[in-house]
Amino acid sequence: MPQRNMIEAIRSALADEMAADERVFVLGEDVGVKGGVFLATDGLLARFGEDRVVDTPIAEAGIVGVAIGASLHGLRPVAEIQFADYIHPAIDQILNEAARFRYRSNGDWHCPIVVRAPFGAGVHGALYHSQSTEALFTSTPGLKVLAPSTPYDAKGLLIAAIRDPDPVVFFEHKQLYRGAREEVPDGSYTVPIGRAALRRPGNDISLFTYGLMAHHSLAAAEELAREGVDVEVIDLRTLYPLDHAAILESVRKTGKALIVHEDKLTGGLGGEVGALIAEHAFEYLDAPVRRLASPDVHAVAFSDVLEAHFMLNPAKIAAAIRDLAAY
Amino acid sequence: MPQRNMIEAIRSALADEMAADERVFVLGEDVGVKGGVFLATDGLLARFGEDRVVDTPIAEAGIVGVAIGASLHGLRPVAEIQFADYIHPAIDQILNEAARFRYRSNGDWHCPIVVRAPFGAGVHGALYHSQSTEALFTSTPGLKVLAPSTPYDAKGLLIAAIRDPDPVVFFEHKQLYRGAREEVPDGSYTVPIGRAALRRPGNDISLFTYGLMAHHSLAAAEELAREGVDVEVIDLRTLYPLDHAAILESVRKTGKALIVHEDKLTGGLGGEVGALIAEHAFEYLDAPVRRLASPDVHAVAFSDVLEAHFMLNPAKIAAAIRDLAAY
Amino acid sequence: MSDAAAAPAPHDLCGDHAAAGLADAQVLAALRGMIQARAVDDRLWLLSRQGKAHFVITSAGHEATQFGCALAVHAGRDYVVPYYRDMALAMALGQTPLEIFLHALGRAADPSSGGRQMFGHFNSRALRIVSGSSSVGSHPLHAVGLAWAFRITKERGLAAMTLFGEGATAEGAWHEAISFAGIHQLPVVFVCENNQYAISVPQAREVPVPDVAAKAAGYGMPGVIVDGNDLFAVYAAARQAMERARAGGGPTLLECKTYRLRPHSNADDDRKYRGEDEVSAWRARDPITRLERYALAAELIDQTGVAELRQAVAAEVEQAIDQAERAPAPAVETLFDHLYGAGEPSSDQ
Amino acid sequence: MSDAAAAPAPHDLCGDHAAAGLADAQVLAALRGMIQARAVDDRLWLLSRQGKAHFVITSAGHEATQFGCALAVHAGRDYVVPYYRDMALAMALGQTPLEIFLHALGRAADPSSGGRQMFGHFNSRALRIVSGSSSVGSHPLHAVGLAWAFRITKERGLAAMTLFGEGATAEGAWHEAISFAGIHQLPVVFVCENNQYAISVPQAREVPVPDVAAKAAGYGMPGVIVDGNDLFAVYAAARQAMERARAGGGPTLLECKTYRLRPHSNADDDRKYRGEDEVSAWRARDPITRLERYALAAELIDQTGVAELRQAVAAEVEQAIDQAERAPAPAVETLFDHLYGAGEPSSDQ
Ligand SMILES: Cc1ncc(C[n+]2csc(CCOP(=O)(O)OP(=O)(O)O)c2C)c(N)n1
Ligand SMILES: Cc1ncc(C[n+]2csc(CCOP(=O)(O)OP(=O)(O)O)c2C)c(N)n1
Ligand SMILES: [Mg+2]
Ligand SMILES: [Mg+2]
Repeated sequence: MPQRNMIEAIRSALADEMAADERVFVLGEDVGVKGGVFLATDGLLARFGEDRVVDTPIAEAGIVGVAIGASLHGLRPVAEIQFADYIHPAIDQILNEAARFRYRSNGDWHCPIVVRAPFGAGVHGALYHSQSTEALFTSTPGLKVLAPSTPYDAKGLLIAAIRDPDPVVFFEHKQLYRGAREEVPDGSYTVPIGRAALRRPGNDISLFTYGLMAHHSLAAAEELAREGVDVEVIDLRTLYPLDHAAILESVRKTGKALIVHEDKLTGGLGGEVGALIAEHAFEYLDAPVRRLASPDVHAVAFSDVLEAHFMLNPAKIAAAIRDLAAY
Repeated sequence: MPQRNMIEAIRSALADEMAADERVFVLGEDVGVKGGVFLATDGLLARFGEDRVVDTPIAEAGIVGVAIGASLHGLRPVAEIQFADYIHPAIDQILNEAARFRYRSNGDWHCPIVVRAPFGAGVHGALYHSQSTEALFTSTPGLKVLAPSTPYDAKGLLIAAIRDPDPVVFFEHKQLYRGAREEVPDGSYTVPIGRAALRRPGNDISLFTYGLMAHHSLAAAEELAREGVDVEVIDLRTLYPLDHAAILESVRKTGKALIVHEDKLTGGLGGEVGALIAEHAFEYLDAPVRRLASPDVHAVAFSDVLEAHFMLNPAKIAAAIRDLAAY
Repeated sequence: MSDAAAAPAPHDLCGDHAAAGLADAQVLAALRGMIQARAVDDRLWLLSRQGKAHFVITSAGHEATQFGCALAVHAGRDYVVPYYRDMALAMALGQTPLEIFLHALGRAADPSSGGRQMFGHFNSRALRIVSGSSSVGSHPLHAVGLAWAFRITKERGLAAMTLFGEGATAEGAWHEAISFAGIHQLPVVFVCENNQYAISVPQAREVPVPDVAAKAAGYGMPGVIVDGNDLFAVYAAARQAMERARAGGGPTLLECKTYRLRPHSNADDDRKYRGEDEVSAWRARDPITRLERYALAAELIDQTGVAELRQAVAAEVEQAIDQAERAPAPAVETLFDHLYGAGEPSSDQ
Repeated sequence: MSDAAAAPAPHDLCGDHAAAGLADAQVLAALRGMIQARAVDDRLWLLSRQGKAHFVITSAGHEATQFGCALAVHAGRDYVVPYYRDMALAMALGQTPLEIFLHALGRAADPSSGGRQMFGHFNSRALRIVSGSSSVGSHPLHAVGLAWAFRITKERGLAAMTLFGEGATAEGAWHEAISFAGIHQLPVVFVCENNQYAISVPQAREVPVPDVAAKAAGYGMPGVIVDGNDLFAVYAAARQAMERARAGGGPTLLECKTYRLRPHSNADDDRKYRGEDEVSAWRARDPITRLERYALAAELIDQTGVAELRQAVAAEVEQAIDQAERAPAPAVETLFDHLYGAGEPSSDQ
């Protein structure tokens, strides 16, 4: 089976779905001739032509709004927002329009669109090319929010998102694009939306995470294993709606929960996960529900020194696990 | 002392600050001749003139962006977004611009703006005149987010917001505008930003809430008092940054926490508050941290019947308290 | 057409209906439809005063604009992406008084939203009237996206029409929509119902130019101005624009100069921002009166015919209200319907 | 000026500097400044290849536009709201090579952001250069807001200039900014540095009209086109616009037609979207070469003088790099500085 890194997996998902289904098309800034600033759409223009690989003006509300309109006629648009930091001008179209079309028309219309957005820090992107903006989207019914951490999941979840009858916001961590390759099949397959992935079973602590932090968390878990702490690592993958069953089942087993994300602490997804656990697995808890996240500052700064200080890493995660294990 | 309802209190805050400080001005759709769709700015045009009471085009990013620009020259703009449902087009200006100016310029510039927005349901506003959109703003450092529940607080917090050196988003619940009057002094005074208000001391359960739900929660607490359950009601008032000390101190006393808000359950502010408690007051908890919120649907529907089914009310809150008390 | 806009004759329509391309029967049907729309509008205000309709937003005064545009649409084939002001348009396209009242009263059978949206959010998949939010200026993008879809599906001979107030042209999303349509010369007709106010804000404070149509110059498409209270002028311009769009000739910005004869909504008091003089000057140019006089003068109908028509309409409207009032409210369980497509996870517990 | 834009002479500037209102010394200073800006630009690319500068974004090719505009600004009095492309502008207004390198290397002494922002976010409160985000099109609103502030404070004789690419004119926020300025005829000069690409996307896919200046018609202000590689043409037009703005005559949209001579940034490979032919045709119109030839022809300087000047600049630049490289990084604790104003609650624990 072919080995692919995440950007190749995404490109392969797009190409396979576009080949299999003429309703699928991509649009966004620089997605055509250039093939996307991260090359996610490289080669698609030559293969599928200008009507289905659309270089748009710099207008994020426009990109999503046009995608919505096309989806009403039965198409399956995949919009690229160049960086998650620039998704803000499109928020009205995503939250007030796409997410509500089905509900407000009592089922007459629906918006099967996907909005892809590279997110995350650690690539010298500073304040405006590093943001984790997922928390802006994880409180709106009608929407689904995904954040894969592996090439296999990226392809399978993206295909599931394209086929999904409802709008999906799809966050791709930039640091993972050129990360490790793994086996990613040619041709279409799906990974189910709404299900977390058990990345490492364990009995002592449940660690919930997603994106780049899934990797750092696994590394930390291995380190802790050597110290005799058996950490269960759960990659949430779908950030909205959350996989409540997977979260609660794990905590009921281990009795301890740590949530790790790259987004800022306050207002990040960890609040929802933590509150969920504190409400529905309370009787099983034998320690405080801990969160480890980036500090409450405006994404990462440019200076190497500040960036390193800002970012979570396996060592910081290991320290948090150690601390919780010692409770 | 004069009695004022909330809209009068807000009008009085604006008029007093504009009279006292020539740098203060208001801008927004229909704020001039009409005096605002809720009459918050009624009379200001006649008193302060067109330069300081600005009827803007329908352009929310524009309203906030112009406010930001003016604030850089030392002015103190108070922008009105006609409904919180329409704040989305301005999100980029609020989160990516206003909130980051100070940080990104290493202290060279700052944005002392206030963005006022009427929010909340129960006035037949349906999907697009009822939303609680505060959760979109409670994860961005640099910003402050307020939601007063009383006329006195509304005036004092609004004046504090205008004088604050940083951007403040100020949510006003529409159902409270014409609610009960209370004593609200003429002239300027401030209520401190960042401090929750103890509305009702109690020993059995801590109830955290804000906005309209502060009133419904107090009504429920009175009902429960008659049943022998002593509920402490804390009105958060400042939603970001949260008053951690007040929250934790109360839970450490009562051992039980219920968070009540009108916003949807998932992704609402209750997650952050719940997680905070589960992390920092865990040892004191003798029951699950409970949240009571609107259901995870797209704000309230128009039909009276659906609206009534959707809305929280004192009876639903009382039931949740009763349930938690019985744990 | 631009002459007409410059100095609209208060009582006469420009040209004749045959020249505009309308048959006698179409004129009479339009007259009946416009009278019906106004009657429905009038009754909605009454329902509001009775506390039965929580929200009313008017199309009174805009009927010629909306019927003229609707007549240029191949209903059920062309897409229409309207705004809250477009009740008369929805009726011209096929919504009945009963359907309008079911919507206004939030009944289960409301075809626009099943009782979910406030009045003014007209929707019908069958008629290809696209559901809108209340957010001003957010919807023209959907018309543009539909037009892009036609390009992909290679469907020819259909177009999308989207309507909005002059106030909406200040929104960023409006700009992004019309700009995209101009770049790709898409089959979209942008109709501005310029009633000179955005709630209380007069045009000079909303728009930097005297004619909204002047904006077209920056978007690579023609800008056309018509007297929006003249059914024939609107129809001729809208038909030309739609035909051009369907034929692959690209988009048009069509500005219909008109006036809202009632307050913005039942929550508005328009005396605060416009004088009775101004309103009565425009009442004298009421598009329905003008069409009625024309029909009489052209002997398409006589006074008795008009009286009968008005009576018949009034009876229909009363019956529709009656039926709507008796219609059941949505069941509470429906609050959770249609959050997601079938078989998909839902976040409600 | 529009003739010049239609067919820019590759080697000659239009008119002479005296006619444009520039003294000999100003021309020489501009020449020196432009050479210096280009030298800094060149060295940044080298630093990037050496792995020392993580991000480089170029102003190469835009120097005449940026110096011409800067010369029309009363630095420290008028506000300038630039974008990431405006390094030469920042230098023309007073930022030194050392300050530029401190910014590029993210050092503590970076005057633009203290090492927080990526390169390209030029800022100086003293020079009234306003800090920007990277979000295309979001900043012209701040210039408009500043101009509104002048109205309130009743300060006369100052203006705000904001600069952006032609791609930015597609953003909704851009539209809302220029629209507001047009409605109120505010003292703002909108400068479009039209380099014909938004990263890889050619103008025809970004903008619905051949000239960005044509958009001005919809905003109630003049649209002016100049050859952006001609310092004198840019300066004359920018000065006229700024003077008009300062005198209360309202805003202008000034389009400077130019070309970026390097890839968009060090992350871009421009060979994918534009041919070497096109690039070399524009290299032949390099604004610095053109100004240099003019200065030689006008005998403001001789070949030896130019050689000396280039040498002096090169030495300065090397020294600035040296100094910047030795400058300390920000202390890690500063990560938490300036989240909120003094004495205010902060949400970090
Ligand atoms: C995004 C947004 N901002 C503000 C409003 C509030 N609002 C509703 S209608 C209206 C005026 C619209 O004026 P115009 O576009 O001219 O249409 P008209 O009502 O005059 O037909 C405003 C400001 C809204 N619905 N949406
Ligand atoms: C809101 C937003 N969307 C997308 C981007 C990514 N981006 C950075 S520069 C650029 C092209 C800008 O083109 P133009 O405005 O013509 O300026 P130029 O770079 O050509 O000078 C894009 C798309 C961004 N920075 N901000
Ligand atoms: Mg209007
Ligand atoms: Mg460009």
